[in-house]
Amino acid sequence: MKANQSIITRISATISRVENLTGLYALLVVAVTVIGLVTLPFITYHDDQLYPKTLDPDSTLDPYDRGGVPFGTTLVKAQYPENSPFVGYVTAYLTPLSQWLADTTHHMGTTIVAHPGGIIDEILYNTRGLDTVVETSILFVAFAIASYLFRRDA
Amino acid sequence: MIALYVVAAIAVFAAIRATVERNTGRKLPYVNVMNFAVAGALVLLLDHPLSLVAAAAYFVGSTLEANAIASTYAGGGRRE
Amino acid sequence: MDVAYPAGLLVVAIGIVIGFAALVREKDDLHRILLTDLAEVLALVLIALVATDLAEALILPGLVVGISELMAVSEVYIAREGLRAPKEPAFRIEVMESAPGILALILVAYGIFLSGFTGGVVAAAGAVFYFICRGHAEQFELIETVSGYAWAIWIGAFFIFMFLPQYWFFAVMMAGGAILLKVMAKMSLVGTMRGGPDV
Amino acid sequence: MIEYLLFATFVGLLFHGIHRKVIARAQGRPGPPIWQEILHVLKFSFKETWIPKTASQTLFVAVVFVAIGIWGAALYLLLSGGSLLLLFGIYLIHKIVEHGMGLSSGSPYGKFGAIRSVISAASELPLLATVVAIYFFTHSLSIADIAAYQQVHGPLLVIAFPAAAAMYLVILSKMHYGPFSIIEAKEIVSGNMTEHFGVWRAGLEVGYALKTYVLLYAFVLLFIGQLPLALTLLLMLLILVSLSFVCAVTPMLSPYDTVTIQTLVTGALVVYIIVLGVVMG
Amino acid sequence: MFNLPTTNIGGQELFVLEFGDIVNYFSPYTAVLFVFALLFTALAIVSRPERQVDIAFGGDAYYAKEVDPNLLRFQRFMAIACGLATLGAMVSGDVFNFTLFASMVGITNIGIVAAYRNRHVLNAAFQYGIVAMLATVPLFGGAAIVLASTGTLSMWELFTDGVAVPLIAKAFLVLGVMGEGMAPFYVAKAEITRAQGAPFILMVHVSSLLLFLRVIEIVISM
Amino acid sequence: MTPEFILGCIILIVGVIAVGFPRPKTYLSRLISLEIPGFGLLLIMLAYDEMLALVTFIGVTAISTFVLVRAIERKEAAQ
Amino acid sequence: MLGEILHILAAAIISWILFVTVDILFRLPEAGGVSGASAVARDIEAGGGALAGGIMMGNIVCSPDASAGTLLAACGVYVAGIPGGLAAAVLVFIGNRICHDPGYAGTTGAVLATFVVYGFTQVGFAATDFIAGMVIAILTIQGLSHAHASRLLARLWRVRQ
Amino acid sequence: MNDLLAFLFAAVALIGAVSTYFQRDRFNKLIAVGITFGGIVPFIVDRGYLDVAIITSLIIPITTIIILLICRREIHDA
Repeated sequence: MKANQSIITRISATISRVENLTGLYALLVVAVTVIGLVTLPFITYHDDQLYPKTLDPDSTLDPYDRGGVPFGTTLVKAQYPENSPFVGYVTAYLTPLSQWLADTTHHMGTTIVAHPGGIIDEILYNTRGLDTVVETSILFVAFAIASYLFRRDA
Repeated sequence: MIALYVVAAIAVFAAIRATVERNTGRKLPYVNVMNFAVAGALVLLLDHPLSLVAAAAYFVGSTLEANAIASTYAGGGRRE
Repeated sequence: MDVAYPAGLLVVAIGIVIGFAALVREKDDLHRILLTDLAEVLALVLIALVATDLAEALILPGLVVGISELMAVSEVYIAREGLRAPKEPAFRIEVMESAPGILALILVAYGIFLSGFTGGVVAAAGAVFYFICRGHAEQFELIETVSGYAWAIWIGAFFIFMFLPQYWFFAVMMAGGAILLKVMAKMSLVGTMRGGPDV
Repeated sequence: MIEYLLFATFVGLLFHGIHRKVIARAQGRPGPPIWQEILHVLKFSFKETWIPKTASQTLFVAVVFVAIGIWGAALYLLLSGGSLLLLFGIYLIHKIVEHGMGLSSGSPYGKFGAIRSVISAASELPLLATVVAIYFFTHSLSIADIAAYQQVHGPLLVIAFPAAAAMYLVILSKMHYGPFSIIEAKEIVSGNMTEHFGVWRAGLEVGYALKTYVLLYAFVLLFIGQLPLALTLLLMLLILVSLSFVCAVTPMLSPYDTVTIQTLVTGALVVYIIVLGVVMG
Repeated sequence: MFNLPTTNIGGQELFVLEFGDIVNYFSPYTAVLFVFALLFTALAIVSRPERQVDIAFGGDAYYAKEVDPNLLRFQRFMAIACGLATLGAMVSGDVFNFTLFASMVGITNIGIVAAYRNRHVLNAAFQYGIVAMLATVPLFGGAAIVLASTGTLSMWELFTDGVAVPLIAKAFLVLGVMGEGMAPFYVAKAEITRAQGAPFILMVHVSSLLLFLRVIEIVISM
Repeated sequence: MTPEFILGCIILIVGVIAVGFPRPKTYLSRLISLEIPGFGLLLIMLAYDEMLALVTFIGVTAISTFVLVRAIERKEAAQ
Repeated sequence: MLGEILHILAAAIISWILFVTVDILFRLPEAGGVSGASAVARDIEAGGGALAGGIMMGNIVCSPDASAGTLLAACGVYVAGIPGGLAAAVLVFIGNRICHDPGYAGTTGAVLATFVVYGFTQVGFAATDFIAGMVIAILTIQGLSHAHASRLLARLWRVRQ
Repeated sequence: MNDLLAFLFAAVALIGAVSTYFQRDRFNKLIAVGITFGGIVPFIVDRGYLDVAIITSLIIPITTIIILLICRREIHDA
């Protein structure tokens, strides 16, 4: 690069190289974050959250015990409960196997809730199901790319 | 619960020794001591039959890790 | 909570500044891939700080998105550099003969029990480990077909939830099973991709 | 509506002619007559037309209709006082037309034109900054609301001068023969329009004429206010002539320099907006 | 019950589509963007790619490249996926859902160009992919800050006056979309454009521009 | 502010530094260092009792490590 | 307080004797079960230790042996009495298989230790004493001085031969 | 878990994390990662999530073994 080039030409030379792209983007993110650091004290945690957590260490479903009656109404603080008429049903439901686990063991809450049913499934499949649609599609697409490249080159 | 404090202190001691030691082969026994201590601590922290499984899983897992590191450090199994 | 959230944000912000500053200085492409993996972690911390069930439901898709993008980008990298699998004899240590069978069995069985995203990933970790250590018979088409059907089943489950909510129980089972299959099948492909196409 | 569309097309083509004439005079050449562009369109409409064999045929034809369609819609939008954001959107979609035009032909020149069009996509950024700056003052993006605001507070040209300057730059970067028109630079023949001839070219010229009319009209509407038609046309002509002078006396920039300049302008505007935000609370 | 709080930006809502907590909607603005996305997706489905003409330097020769049917099928699949993702992002009424669609656009964009064998194009696709992955940090991070500081992700709530969204969250969202769609960083895209397959390559631009337009609307409305 | 949270934050920062500026600067040392911020995230998730996310994260880390190993292995074989 | 410490020390000595005996009976110092064990032995020898002792220490590092059996059996007895100890033996057996260890030192050690620990719990010891004691015992072998520990083990190994 | 215990295990985890950064040898780095995890497991168990502790302590070694695939010992860095 010649010394007598104007600043504009020099910037142009930098941005015209694809290899510098990542660096430029990272620089931008750093700049925004540094500015964001200034505003950080003004960000407060909103106390009235959706799907809040309640922990009950004595429950066998800990940390996912959200109460409720199976096949009955369960209070789930969704954004639009009226759009999901059966909200809370999945949360309260335990399969026979997980019911048995819950009756016999303690400290297996995560396993029990991950088995079909439970609050996370409620959110992932029912109230925010569209997120999961998109997410599985992303997985689908990404692996389509990877396996196409893999099989073509191999 | 003096046992728990003893075990935790030994874990810290072993971790420090393992960090200070420079030779990889001699590091591993220290790490082994730490694994023993942590596995014991898991059971002492929570008195429940599943803790035994957790301790065993942790111990077997970390032993496996040490085994793999040592074997790779030795240059793999095939060359002997 | 009042203190923890700003403190956490501060930590993440410092992390972003450090991590991305490293990225600005980095010129090697493979190093850049490694640093993007770090960036994923920082994004997840930001979500985790919200600390509700919703946050957790957002982390699960975020995680899977991260790994799939990583997969695609690293494959593009390999294709661009024209890299080949190393020729020298595969690396062996003793535990690679003994451990995979038992560990993969435990993990896959546990993963199937868990179902859903978590189960899929746990089972896939077991399957990947098994494939790495043991080699494999190539069943690419079969695995892909399975995961394709799983995807379709999950979409079906979604529509049941949205339009026929009274059959929610059926939909939960469908969705849990389908996502398990889908995630596990896709991820285990990663394990089979180590050797050549028909090792 | 149809008659207004025809009128706008006619005026736009006439503006193109005037633009060429002014540039020529500024450079000491006689230049073509000002109705030359209208004649061009008529001539192209009756020439033999076909689609190149290498082209992606559907896309090749579709972009022409899209070009006319979006700018017709933009004109309707301006007249009906819709959302300014939509105008911005249409402006961005014009970019797609440019890309599609160059890429679909398969010609290397068209492709170069398209690539340059992609590079110069930063030209949209000043418009975005303009939109945001206007929103700061009017708290609405409906064009009718903005016009009403100016009735009360006076023209935005005075109040938000940097935004007006940015918008001016945007229009400049869409003018033919200007410092930013790298897409149709002569070293790549006609850039992305190289392979479009005959009726297709005529259609594109119509679309472009509408574009020029809409952009100038939008400038007047956004920064000066709702005026009688004759006065509006006069102001548009004045702006056009000033643009022509700029085009006549500046050399064409190298592709990446255009990006840099447009980005810098946007950056300056962003700083302006932030300062505005701080000052106005 | 669903009334769009801010009508002076995107207009009145026309049609609402409810998926549980995620309430998608069409306003004049998003409807227009939706139609555009639909139009170009349809174009990607129906049109065959062009055959690029290359000039051999040093002689007067030129030759037209043939279209590889495998490549064509793969690119078309990716372009359709990209179109669907764009459609979803245009009408999404939920911030996190929008960011997910945005990252899907990013990854399908990589896919459209990654299939091409040219090393320069692959390099551009790779750099683009890295940026798209980095962009998930501000994207998801922005959505997470929105959620933590307002307690909701639904745009219907966020667009009301009473809800104050932190500036950093907005900046992060814009930054994230810029990274996924590459909106002003067109350097990588210029290289990508060299690949064959105009209707599909065009999808890359359509998606990123529309995404950018949408995020601007969201950020201004919030 | 539970002990887990504080420890997680510290480990996260240490890990980010370790990955950002690894010593020695090789692919391998960076890959190994990547585990450390992962542990930081693990602890933060633990502090908020997000156990399903934690398990999923650990599983994904194993798989993504393999994806990276695959690329590094080929890159080193090519050199 | 003081009594508990004494108990722990006593338990440490008992478990030390137990696991060293079982390991030596099962010929652990003879050869490295896996290549990693030999590598550890080599490094310990280079650091001034004896080879046979080093091999045994390497084997302890690389696979659950009698010491691990003792620890887990004590844990098992602590949480669930005799059945717990036997369950620990099963877990150690699985661990041995995972770690490519053909021997049965760990399993045998676990079964033996179950009964020893259970026996001592009947006379006033707590199972926790044995957990801490076992950790102290392993510390003396693996964690204080490799050179001395390996020489000691090598001497014991010569006695066995 | 009281403060003293938390401090002790946190010390283990921190020693591991910091030494991962400062160790130069690849194997020593991996060992340090193992130490870090050793400091973290007690926290998981203390909160009562035993199933999570089991599954993580099985997967972490798998990750290490996967990394070991590219850790062949070369002659020059013995």
